[in-house]
Amino acid sequence: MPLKKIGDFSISYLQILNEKGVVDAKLEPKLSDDELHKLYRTMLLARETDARMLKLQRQGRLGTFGPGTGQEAAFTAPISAASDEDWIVGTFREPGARLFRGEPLSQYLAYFNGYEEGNTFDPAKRVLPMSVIVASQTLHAVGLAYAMQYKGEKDSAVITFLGDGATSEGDFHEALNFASVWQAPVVFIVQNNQWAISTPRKMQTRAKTIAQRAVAYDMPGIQVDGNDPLAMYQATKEALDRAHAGEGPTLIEAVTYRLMMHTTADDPKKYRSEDEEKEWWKKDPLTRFRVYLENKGLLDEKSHAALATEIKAYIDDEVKKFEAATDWPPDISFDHVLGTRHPSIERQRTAFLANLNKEAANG
Amino acid sequence: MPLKKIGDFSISYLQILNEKGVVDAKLEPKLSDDELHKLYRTMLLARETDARMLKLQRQGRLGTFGPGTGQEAAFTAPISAASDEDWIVGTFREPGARLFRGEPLSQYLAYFNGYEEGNTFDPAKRVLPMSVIVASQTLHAVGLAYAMQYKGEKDSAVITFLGDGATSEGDFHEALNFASVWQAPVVFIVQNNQWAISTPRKMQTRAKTIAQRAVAYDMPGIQVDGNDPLAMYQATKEALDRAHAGEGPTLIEAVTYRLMMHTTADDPKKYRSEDEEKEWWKKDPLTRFRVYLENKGLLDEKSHAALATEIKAYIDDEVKKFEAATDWPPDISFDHVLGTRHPSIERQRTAFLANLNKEAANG
Amino acid sequence: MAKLNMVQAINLALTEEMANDENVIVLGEDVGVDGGVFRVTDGLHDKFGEKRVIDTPLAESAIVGASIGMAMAGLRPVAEMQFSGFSYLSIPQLEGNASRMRARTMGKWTCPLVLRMPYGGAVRALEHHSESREAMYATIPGVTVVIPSGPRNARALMLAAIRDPDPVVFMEPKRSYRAFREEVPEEEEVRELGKAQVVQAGTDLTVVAWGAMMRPTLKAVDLIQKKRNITIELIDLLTIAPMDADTIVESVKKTGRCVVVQEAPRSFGASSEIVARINDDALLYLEAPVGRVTNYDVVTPYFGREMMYLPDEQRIARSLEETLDF
Amino acid sequence: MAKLNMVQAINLALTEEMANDENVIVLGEDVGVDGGVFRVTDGLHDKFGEKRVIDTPLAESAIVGASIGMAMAGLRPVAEMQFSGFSYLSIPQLEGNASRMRARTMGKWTCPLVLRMPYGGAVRALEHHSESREAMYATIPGVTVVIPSGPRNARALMLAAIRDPDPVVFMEPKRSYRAFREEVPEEEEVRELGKAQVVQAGTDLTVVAWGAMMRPTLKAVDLIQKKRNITIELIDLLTIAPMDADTIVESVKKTGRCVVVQEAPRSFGASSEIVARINDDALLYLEAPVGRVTNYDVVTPYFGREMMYLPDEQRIARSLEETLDF
Ligand SMILES: Cc1ncc(C[n+]2csc(CCOP(=O)(O)OP(=O)(O)O)c2C)c(N)n1
Ligand SMILES: Cc1ncc(C[n+]2csc(CCOP(=O)(O)OP(=O)(O)O)c2C)c(N)n1
Ligand SMILES: [Mg+2]
Ligand SMILES: [Mg+2]
Repeated sequence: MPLKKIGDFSISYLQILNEKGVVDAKLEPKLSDDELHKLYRTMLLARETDARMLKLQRQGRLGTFGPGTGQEAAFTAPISAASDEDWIVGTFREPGARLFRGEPLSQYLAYFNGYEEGNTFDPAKRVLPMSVIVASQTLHAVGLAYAMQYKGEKDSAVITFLGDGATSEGDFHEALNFASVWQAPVVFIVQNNQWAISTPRKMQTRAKTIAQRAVAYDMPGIQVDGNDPLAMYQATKEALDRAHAGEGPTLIEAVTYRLMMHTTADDPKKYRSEDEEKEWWKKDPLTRFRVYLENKGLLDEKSHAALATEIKAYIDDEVKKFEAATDWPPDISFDHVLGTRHPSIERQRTAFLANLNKEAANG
Repeated sequence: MPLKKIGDFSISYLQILNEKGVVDAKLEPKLSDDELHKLYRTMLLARETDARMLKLQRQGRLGTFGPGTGQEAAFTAPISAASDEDWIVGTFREPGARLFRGEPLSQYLAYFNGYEEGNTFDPAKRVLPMSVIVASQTLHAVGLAYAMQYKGEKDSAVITFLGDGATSEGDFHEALNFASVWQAPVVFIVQNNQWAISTPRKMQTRAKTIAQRAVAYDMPGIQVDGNDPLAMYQATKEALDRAHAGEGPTLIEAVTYRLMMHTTADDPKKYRSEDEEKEWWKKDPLTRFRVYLENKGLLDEKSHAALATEIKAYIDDEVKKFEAATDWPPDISFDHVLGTRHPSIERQRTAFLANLNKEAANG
Repeated sequence: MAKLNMVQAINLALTEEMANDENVIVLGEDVGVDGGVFRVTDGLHDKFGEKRVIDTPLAESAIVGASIGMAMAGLRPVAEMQFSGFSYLSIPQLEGNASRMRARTMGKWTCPLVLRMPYGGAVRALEHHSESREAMYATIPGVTVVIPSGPRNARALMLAAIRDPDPVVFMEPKRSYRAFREEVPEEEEVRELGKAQVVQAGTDLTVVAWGAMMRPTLKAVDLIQKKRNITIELIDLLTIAPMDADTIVESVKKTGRCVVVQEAPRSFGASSEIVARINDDALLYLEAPVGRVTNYDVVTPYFGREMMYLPDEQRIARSLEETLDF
Repeated sequence: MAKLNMVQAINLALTEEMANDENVIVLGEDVGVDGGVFRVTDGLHDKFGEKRVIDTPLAESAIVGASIGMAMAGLRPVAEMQFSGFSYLSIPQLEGNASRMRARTMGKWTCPLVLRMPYGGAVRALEHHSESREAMYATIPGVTVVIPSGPRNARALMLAAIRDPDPVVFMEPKRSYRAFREEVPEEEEVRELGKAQVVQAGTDLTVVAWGAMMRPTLKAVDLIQKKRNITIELIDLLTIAPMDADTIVESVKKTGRCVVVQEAPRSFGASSEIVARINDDALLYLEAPVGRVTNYDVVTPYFGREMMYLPDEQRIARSLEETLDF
């Protein structure tokens, strides 16, 4: 009679393109030149978007937002591995994921300037509106994935993003468990950027990796260099292939770093050292990806300058569009409480508008 | 550059006393005769309590309750491994755990007959009141354990019970994670009795074991034959020793079976076969423990009969006490809303009592 | 026409609408093989299969969170909370996501889901199985809170709830599940949400109740009408939020007197909201303070004492008389 | 005496009581090293160490669930919810366990914990950061819901909350965190929970407000008093539940007119409860319907539009005049 081993598990780590831009040829994914270019462009666009938004915010022309700088590979490359049939369910820190799918930057800006108009990206693009309650969106992803299974949309899986902090919420556990029980086509991508506001990763969980959470649900799990776009692409691709084949969910831990503040309301100097930040700048996903593309002959000084110019022009344009928008009907909230209008709420609208008129009359 | 293994984990299973009552001498814990006797007595008392309560319930003399029959080893043996300094935080399906600590059966009955008086067991006994919201109590256990650490009560750990169904709740995940991060002295004991009402264990989670949840938190985890009192004793003892030594929490999965209905409001025939029940009766923890004690010369036909008589007399007495109680002041709920009485609520008490008087006057 | 109890009537509505619309999915704890702990979903698993009638793991937030994802993908999930006392685990998903999806996206995304839950007391159950907390849900804009009072309106409201384009919290008075039967028409009957029902017209007093309180209220109304030879207008609220106060206000303008019967604790309940609406729109018509028969501001007692705390026919009748005599 | 803003005043109370009583523990997301996202707990980590000022993992249910265990073991946890919009994740623990521990065990066990949370609008923040849902908490018997309106009462109420033997939900109007300073006495000042405060006496009208609404209300009251040469009795509710309606009722009996100002949506809020209490105990004294200045029954708009929805000085002033002229 026994004390016997009944289960063995292991967790692996994947890196394909290292900090210096050197690629592991055996593992290198086969992306077309166009695909590589779109991926790099979107990552750069996300980076430049952060920079511009920070400026706008500091000038009082934009509300609070949370920059994604440093995480561009982790949240953009997964989308480059997906098809348009796959869904994206994320938070407010994955600009690259949304922009990759064609969300107009002007809308993204409107959102962070306090307008619901910024959350109206075409549902046909299969990107859910941004979610603020951490981890809650991971359950939406599971329900969505169930619906895809139910409707027989075999080519449609769901990619959902969350942060290292969000992994501590009960909702994340429930999402992993439901996805596993239902064998739902979901790819959970944890953006482990080492910080949840001021709380370091090691205080979120004592486990060495977040990827090993997968063991609890007999689910494939892997830790990936989240600053390596090729590894992120490859890990997501494999997970999506399994999901499409009916083989259920996967957990991917992307090890990355939030290079800037949590949001513009935050000051990281309160809780972390600039040395730490400097170390991570050396692992910048854009730098290594640029080296890779240059080595492949897909980019050089000149074409990079052209790309930067093109992106700047796009951002300029979208900022103009965003700032030129004036059609913000005040009573719009009354339109969207319920689809079926209720007389009592409609009367409140009338009172609301009358009040506005009186205030306008009083100056 | 690598796809490299970065973590290896395994889960073990422990059984010491098998279904036939044969013990593994190498693993046999050193319990004194008195300890063994108290453990067996409490398990038998729990079993007989269920039988009596079922009768009372069917006669309309008791409200709904959930029998623990079949799980006596899983919820009693852990307490026999604890000292009086250790806390118990459980649900409503561990009569043996409470009775072991001396909770009067009459109180237990009052609880299931709809009186708060049944939940007033002496706090000095370190048994928290019964908890109904599944998994929520596991967080109380963690907070309690933190308080023990904080107060420097090194000999005090917390044993918390939950069911296989409860493992699906977010609260359980949060409790495991907090316990791990705080290295809190908690022993989580999952009573995996194969069913959560009508939902079988395999539909709660797809993982082969519940014990492997521990991997997610770098926490020791073990699967134990929950119908084996010696294994349950031993696994809990080791976990408590670690907890007392400041080495943090442990997860124990007790593989057992709910031999009766979920509660007296439930009919298992709707969802499971009698064959399955029969198979598990063969693994009855009481039967094998009796064989073990007989083999050790600690019990024989005659002394067992005496024990049964003593237990019956105790139950008879306590049922009488329970049924003789008449002091149920109607307005007691007004006493215990808040410690500081509020005039508006006190006026409601007056109105409440006036109403009762009017109804009494009207017959 | 068949005589059904409320459990059967809700079961009928679910069966009908699942047959009508393959996007309707039922999910929850023990709703499948077992047919629900109250048997409300009995037979659906056999009829529609495990893909449409899902026995979920034990996790209320996940049940509603996943339902939101399903709803956003075009399905019509009907999720069961086994008891309203455990439904609060799903409030973060309901308040934080379901109720806002339409407002958040200016209607680009919606969340048509029904959250069914048995609620209320008088069934001799353990702690957490007896509360009446409809007001908690009613504080959330973007959610419609519905409480049927009998088999017929339960069936008709459930059909409306499933077809509603937004989240509906459908609270079922479990005390009334099997308490009585009613004729339920065989043909489809749908009752518009957001509307109260004048159950009987009257001129001397307005009485408002809902859910399990309708039965004792009806009896008290009968008693006092006969005793005093008057007519009482009885209103069944049916939708708690958004509340159809107009029907109440119109009635009070006619009768000048009103009593509200509420199973929930006295403070911060729907009866307070009704008084506020009468204050807003019909104060000058009042000939007496609005009478309120309610539970008390105590933690719901265990079942040994609960019946003393719940409004009953006698207490309601006394309140009607007090308000009439004021 | 020092001039402090509300953030500093609450920080002072926490510092004082942590020094007084080593059972007081502060925990929550980012409350330690960072001192909280609003800096309310700034400096405590340095002063009292990481065992007493705990940066927890990101999990609201766990923060409150663990606090319950601590409280049952004799500690006095003061838990922070980073924003009230995320506090609903802890309602199951609060409603299901903390609020009931005393009733569940007839006082053998109690749960003395404080649940601090910034709430309310007008800070130009993302979704979920602007709601005013005190009524949701007020529906839970066994919980005291407190809302300070200024630095001085914030400090005095916080001391009372920590010493209270039961769970207190302490909602901090974040709009008022740094809006103004007040003299806060150096010596200990404790303000009894469950009591409203008559901020200024008056005979012509009763006005009730709380939290961030006190400032615009005070201005409107000043304006109308001067304009009309009348006196207005202004009441700061301070405790939402259990509500001190007596103070309001006494005032209304004197003035015959009342206006309530509420930041929350119109329906199912504390203003409805106040009207209900006036109905119960002072209806005959009313010379006009109780005026209610509130937000609307809509999903809280993003910050681009929110200011139009919140009651402001002008709207309040108009309502005072309407009620006076009725
Ligand atoms: C349920 C919930 N609690 C608290 C917050 C406030 N909050 C916003 S972001 C954040 C930290 C999130 O950390 P992480 O998940 O690591 O994501 P990151 O910000 O690093 O992208 C917190 C606490 C929230 N949005 N939701
Ligand atoms: C949060 C919550 N949801 C639902 C219930 C209703 N309920 C009571 S026991 C139970 C099943 C529990 O199963 P398990 O955890 O395996 O414990 P067991 O009953 O087998 O002892 C359910 C669903 C509850 N008590 N709490
Ligand atoms: Mg992070
Ligand atoms: Mg079980």
